[in-house]
Amino acid sequence: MVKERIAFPSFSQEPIRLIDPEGCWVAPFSHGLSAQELRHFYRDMLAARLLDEKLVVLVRTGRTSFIAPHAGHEAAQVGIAHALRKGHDWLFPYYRDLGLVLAMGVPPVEIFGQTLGNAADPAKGRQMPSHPGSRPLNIFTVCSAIASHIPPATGAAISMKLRRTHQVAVCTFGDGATSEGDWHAGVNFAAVQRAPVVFVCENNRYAISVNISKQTASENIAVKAKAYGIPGYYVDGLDVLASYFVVQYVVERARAGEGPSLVELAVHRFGPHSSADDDTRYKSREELSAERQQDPILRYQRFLEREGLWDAQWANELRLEIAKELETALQEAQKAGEPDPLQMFDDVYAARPWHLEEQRRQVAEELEA
Amino acid sequence: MVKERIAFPSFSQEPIRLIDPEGCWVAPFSHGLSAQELRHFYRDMLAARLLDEKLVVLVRTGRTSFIAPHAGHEAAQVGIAHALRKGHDWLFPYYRDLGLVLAMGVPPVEIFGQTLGNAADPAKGRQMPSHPGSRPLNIFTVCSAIASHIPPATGAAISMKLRRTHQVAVCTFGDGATSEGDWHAGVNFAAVQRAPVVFVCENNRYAISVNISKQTASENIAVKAKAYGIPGYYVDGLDVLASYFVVQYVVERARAGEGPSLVELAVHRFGPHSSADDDTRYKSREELSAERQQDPILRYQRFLEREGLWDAQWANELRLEIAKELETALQEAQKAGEPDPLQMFDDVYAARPWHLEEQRRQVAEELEA
Amino acid sequence: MPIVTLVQAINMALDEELRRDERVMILGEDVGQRGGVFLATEGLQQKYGPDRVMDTPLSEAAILGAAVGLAAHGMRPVAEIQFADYVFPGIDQLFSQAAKLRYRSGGQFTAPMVVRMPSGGGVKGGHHHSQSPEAHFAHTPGLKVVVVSTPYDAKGLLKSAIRDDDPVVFMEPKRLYRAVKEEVPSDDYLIPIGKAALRREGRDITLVSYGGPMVETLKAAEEMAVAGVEAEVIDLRTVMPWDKETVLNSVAKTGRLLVVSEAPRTASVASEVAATVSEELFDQLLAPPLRVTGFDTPYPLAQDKLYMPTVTRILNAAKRLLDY
Amino acid sequence: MPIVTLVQAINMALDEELRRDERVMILGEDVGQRGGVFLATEGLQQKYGPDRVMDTPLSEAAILGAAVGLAAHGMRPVAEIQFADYVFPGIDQLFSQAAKLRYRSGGQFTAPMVVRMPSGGGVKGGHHHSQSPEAHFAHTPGLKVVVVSTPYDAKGLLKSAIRDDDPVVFMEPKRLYRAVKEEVPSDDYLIPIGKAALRREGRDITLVSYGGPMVETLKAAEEMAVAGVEAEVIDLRTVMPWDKETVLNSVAKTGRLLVVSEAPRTASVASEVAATVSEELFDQLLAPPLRVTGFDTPYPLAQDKLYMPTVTRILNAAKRLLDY
Ligand SMILES: Cc1ncc(C[n+]2csc(CCOP(=O)(O)OP(=O)(O)O)c2C)c(N)n1
Ligand SMILES: Cc1ncc(C[n+]2csc(CCOP(=O)(O)OP(=O)(O)O)c2C)c(N)n1
Ligand SMILES: [Mg+2]
Ligand SMILES: [Mg+2]
Repeated sequence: MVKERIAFPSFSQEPIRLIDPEGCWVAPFSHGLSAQELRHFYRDMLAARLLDEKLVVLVRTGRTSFIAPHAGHEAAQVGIAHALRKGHDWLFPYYRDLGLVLAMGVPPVEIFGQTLGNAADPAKGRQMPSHPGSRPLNIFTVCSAIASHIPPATGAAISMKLRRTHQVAVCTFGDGATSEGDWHAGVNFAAVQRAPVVFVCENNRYAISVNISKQTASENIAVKAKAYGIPGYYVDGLDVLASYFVVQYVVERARAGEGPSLVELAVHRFGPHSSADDDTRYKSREELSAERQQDPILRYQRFLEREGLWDAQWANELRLEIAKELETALQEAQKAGEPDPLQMFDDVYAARPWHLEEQRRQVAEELEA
Repeated sequence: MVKERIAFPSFSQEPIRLIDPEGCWVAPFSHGLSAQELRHFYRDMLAARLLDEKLVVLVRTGRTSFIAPHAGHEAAQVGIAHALRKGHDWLFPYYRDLGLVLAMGVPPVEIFGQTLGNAADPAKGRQMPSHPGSRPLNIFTVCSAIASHIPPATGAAISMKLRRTHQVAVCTFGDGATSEGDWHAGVNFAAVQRAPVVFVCENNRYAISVNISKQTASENIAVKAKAYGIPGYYVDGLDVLASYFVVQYVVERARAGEGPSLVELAVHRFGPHSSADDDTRYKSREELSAERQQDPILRYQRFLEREGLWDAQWANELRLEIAKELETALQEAQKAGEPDPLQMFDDVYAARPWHLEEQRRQVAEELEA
Repeated sequence: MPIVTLVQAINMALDEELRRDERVMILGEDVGQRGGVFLATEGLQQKYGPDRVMDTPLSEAAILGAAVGLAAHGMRPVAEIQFADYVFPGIDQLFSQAAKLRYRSGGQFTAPMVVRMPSGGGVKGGHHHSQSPEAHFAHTPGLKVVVVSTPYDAKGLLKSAIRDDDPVVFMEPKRLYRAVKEEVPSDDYLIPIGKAALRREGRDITLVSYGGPMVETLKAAEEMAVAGVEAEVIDLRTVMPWDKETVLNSVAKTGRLLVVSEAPRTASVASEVAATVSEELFDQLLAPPLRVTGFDTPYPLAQDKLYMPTVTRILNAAKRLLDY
Repeated sequence: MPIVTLVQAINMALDEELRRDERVMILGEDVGQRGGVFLATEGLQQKYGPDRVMDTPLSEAAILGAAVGLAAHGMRPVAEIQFADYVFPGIDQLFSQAAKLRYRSGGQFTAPMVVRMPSGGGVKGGHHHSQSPEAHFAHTPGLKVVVVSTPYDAKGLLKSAIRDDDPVVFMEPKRLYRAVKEEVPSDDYLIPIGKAALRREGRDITLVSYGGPMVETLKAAEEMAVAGVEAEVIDLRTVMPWDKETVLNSVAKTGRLLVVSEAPRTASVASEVAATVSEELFDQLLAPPLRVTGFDTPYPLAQDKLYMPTVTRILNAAKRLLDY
């Protein structure tokens, strides 16, 4: 396939872009993707957007307590998802990646279960919403502590290398995460070991309220790769195919034993940082509306139009189909009910030591009383 | 002065070198230093070497428990010391910097007091040898935890900037230190704040036994500056004048409000990591003897010879003079005696809370019994 | 006198100290324009500028370590850690640098800094927005540790912390931020670090707590009063150094001690208070000192309310003590 | 049966486990060619290659975090932290990742890893080569914590730790590394995590200790025996979960408890044991449970010997208990 042969330039001044804002294919090679494949990208982006909207409603209507909206990140997230071998490669996502994990194949009922923190959550309601994970899909359960998953991604990749599993670990994070010491430690070790791991920054230029100018003085995120002797790619993350092709390129590079890469996908965060945030305190309406005009889904729609693959009726039906699918999953998740309160004492260790037995017994008695 | 006007290239492929191994001045500018100044560099390097030798003897003869030898680092350390405004600028050194702190003006008796951990130690014998510090000289007391002094150096520099004190903070560390998360966090924050701090790596290519190839995959240390949007200078740290001129250049750049820099001074570590180490386990005799042939003091001697400033008798007298000075200081330090055991309970807080009073009373009673 | 919430009292204290002493400054994630995620620093950057109320990169090591350097160089930094749970990526700066700087330098250098952090559970935060890590700090010589529970105290103690010559970890139970309002003088007053507050007098049993669970402890005491049992309630306020004298005086009177804390039980501040009291008042105890604490599990989202000491749990333990 | 030191026993255990299970690997600073700064991993890289005995960059977060990922992916990593004092720059990987991975994923992912670290004082190491941070680990749900004191135990417990399905912090008192030699079988044996060892039987007083101060505790017991007092001596070996049953059984018999540990006193493992015993055996105690611990100061170089529990200090406290 064509895409396997394309080499992308590292450390470019301008972001790598394959589709321009008008939807024109601007790359010097042909994408080589089938109509079905191209439509699949659209479907996944649309599903990500609809999921986001639905989650926002769940918060507004008091059915869950928290959400970290990913609108604006869809092209990046769907591009990443398509670049992995699902269920084979490992994903180390962060809390803004619900669009990504959906595209990876996590069943919506699990996403809603996690969001509701109820018995439909495979993780037993232990964490806040936006913290998915899936053992069958090799999606390492999200941890709130920013950048704390970077060294584990490196470790998993070292294991892949030592055991020759031909897997790749893909690890995502925001621009703010790059300031953490653990980020540095993890990327550096991966580079020394030439471990098959790809670090992908979803750079929305804000860490909650902190603009990237106060986060780092480097010209961009990709250039930070120079500190580790690995390639860094600066990519337009509003372009789903650029995101896809570049991530796929470095994933296969890693799989071939050529070591880690850093990819920066420049995106926008259309919503507030989270449902607990008020972005009007630090982002001007002008900035926000300028960003929203660069909707990654709209850009891709224009591309499909130019490719002759767009059809309003198809899109509408798709929208309805996804909406229904999500609604069915939500209904199902809502039926699950509260997790057993005594599960509080499970999974601390493989088996409960005496002190947890005692503490559990106390609560069991209280609940009976 | 000439030296103020020289701009050095950042991110050079080859190390910046002003004096070549044969002692020839190879720079395209004249150094503009007086005979006295040039001889001062020699004196300080020689003193550093003699101090090192003396400390090694103290360990061998059981008079102290530990030492981290700095032989091979003298040119780098003396270069740094001469680039600072002593007593005005702040130094954040690490444990291999006894040659540096000596050149900064820390009285040898204090160095020996700290080495013996006795009452001659201004820090009351609280830490292992090789952990100097001096309030009057603004030398931040060394902390064993590698790279933990990087963020504090950044903080002090931010204070200097906010209060317009026209000071600069110079922070030194080894190549291994650059892998720590705190190193990254501290350098990044300094760069964002454009704080007047200079980060200087004494790169001897080993962290105890770990060769730099297992430490980082970056082409050198200086290039890591790119991750922070600050200049990085790759310098021959066996060349005292290159070390001096480059560090001075970036110190004055920082003082002028142009922000931090990273300087890599490439050196050798002639001895084992510490008196507790056995470097034959990981360094071949060939490597070691090849390194020792590149003695920074000898190179500078050749330079002085070419400048017509070398005189064997002068050098001999100097050596005797320094040796005597050190011996006198050692004698004096040895006289100081053990610190008061009850000082164990001082300086935990500004005043002793009840629990430390109780614990102190207990020990006082034991000591009386 | 303004009637304010705990988080507003924090804001008042910061505002006043920034005004009073130009060495005082604030640094942390989102403390500037955003005013902090809980609005503790709201309006302060607008008033004092971005140099004195400084947004930092996302790195707790940078925040805490820079605070050490700022303090050593003569400033009075107040560092904010966005949630107590996130202190750990930077904790070596507290443990190796801040806590030991005075000691290792023989008193030559010091780190008079405050580290503010919202702590504790009860806000559906899951295990990274609910922890109570005070035991880690209390176990580390060189740090002082304050945990507030009322707006009035919060202001007076934060001012004391800022003027203290040692590093002070200042914990603010986030579930109390807006839970109550009370009168807080708008002028300068200090509450000493290391002094407990007697919240209620009683002769039958001593309840010692601090921070978030003060609410449940006081409620339990009221319920006990209805049943004719007079509990003495002590709010430690400072857990390092904790006010042993006040606690011992009370237990010497009541003969019964119950310590209430929402941190995990093992090797906790509650363990310390219980162990010390049995050591020193053995003969005067009518029953064994008991503890009601958080459980030795990570903090679970789904059991957010069940994890923390409930009024029932406190009453049950008190009953055990009274029936002993 | 070979007669070996504690550090050699560690080396034997590692060697055997590397041989037994190819998922086992070692990573840390200087563990390779150098064989570790204490030679605990001597010869292992030569034998198993640099992939299975891996030198890492100088970053505890990289070591501990990579271990989490290695373990989650199916390896059995044994991470070495060069000195316990240096765990703090990487401790968030233990606290946020390793300790909580099983919990936060609802059991989907786990981190079966061992974190070895030389701990404790007595080697003129000053405050960064002498600390005993076990309370921090014991206070963190999800971690198991072992502190060894004999070569035989060290081998059997390390093997158990490597085969354990949970993260185990494995502390090795460095002053005991070469202090004693004993017979250690060269074949496979396991000592269960969570079980204390009765080092000496007695009926007059129970001495509970672990790690380094086991030496002084046993010496004190011998001196007491000379004076006709029979002390029962328990070596906890595991401090999380600690063996409450063995301790309670002993104190029920003797009525007197002295806990000895060299870690700082406040909110320590010693506090936990003392608090629990008074809680559970109040009526059977003849005297208050006492603690002999390290002081609440950073570890001082000059007072290296004075800081730790001395035989005299143990005897004084025992006397207080016996005379009570
Ligand atoms: C260690 C740590 N510190 C602080 C926080 C609080 N926090 C949550 S999200 C966030 C900003 C992250 O920004 P970025 O990495 O750019 O990701 P984005 O949310 O923009 O996608 C912060 C500070 C945290 N979760 N973990
Ligand atoms: C946080 C921390 N981890 C580990 C150590 C143990 N240690 C002491 S020196 C050293 C190597 C440092 O190497 P480098 O930074 O290159 O400095 P050099 O000794 O070569 O001058 C190590 C690992 C430490 N002191 N601190
Ligand atoms: Mg961001
Ligand atoms: Mg080095």
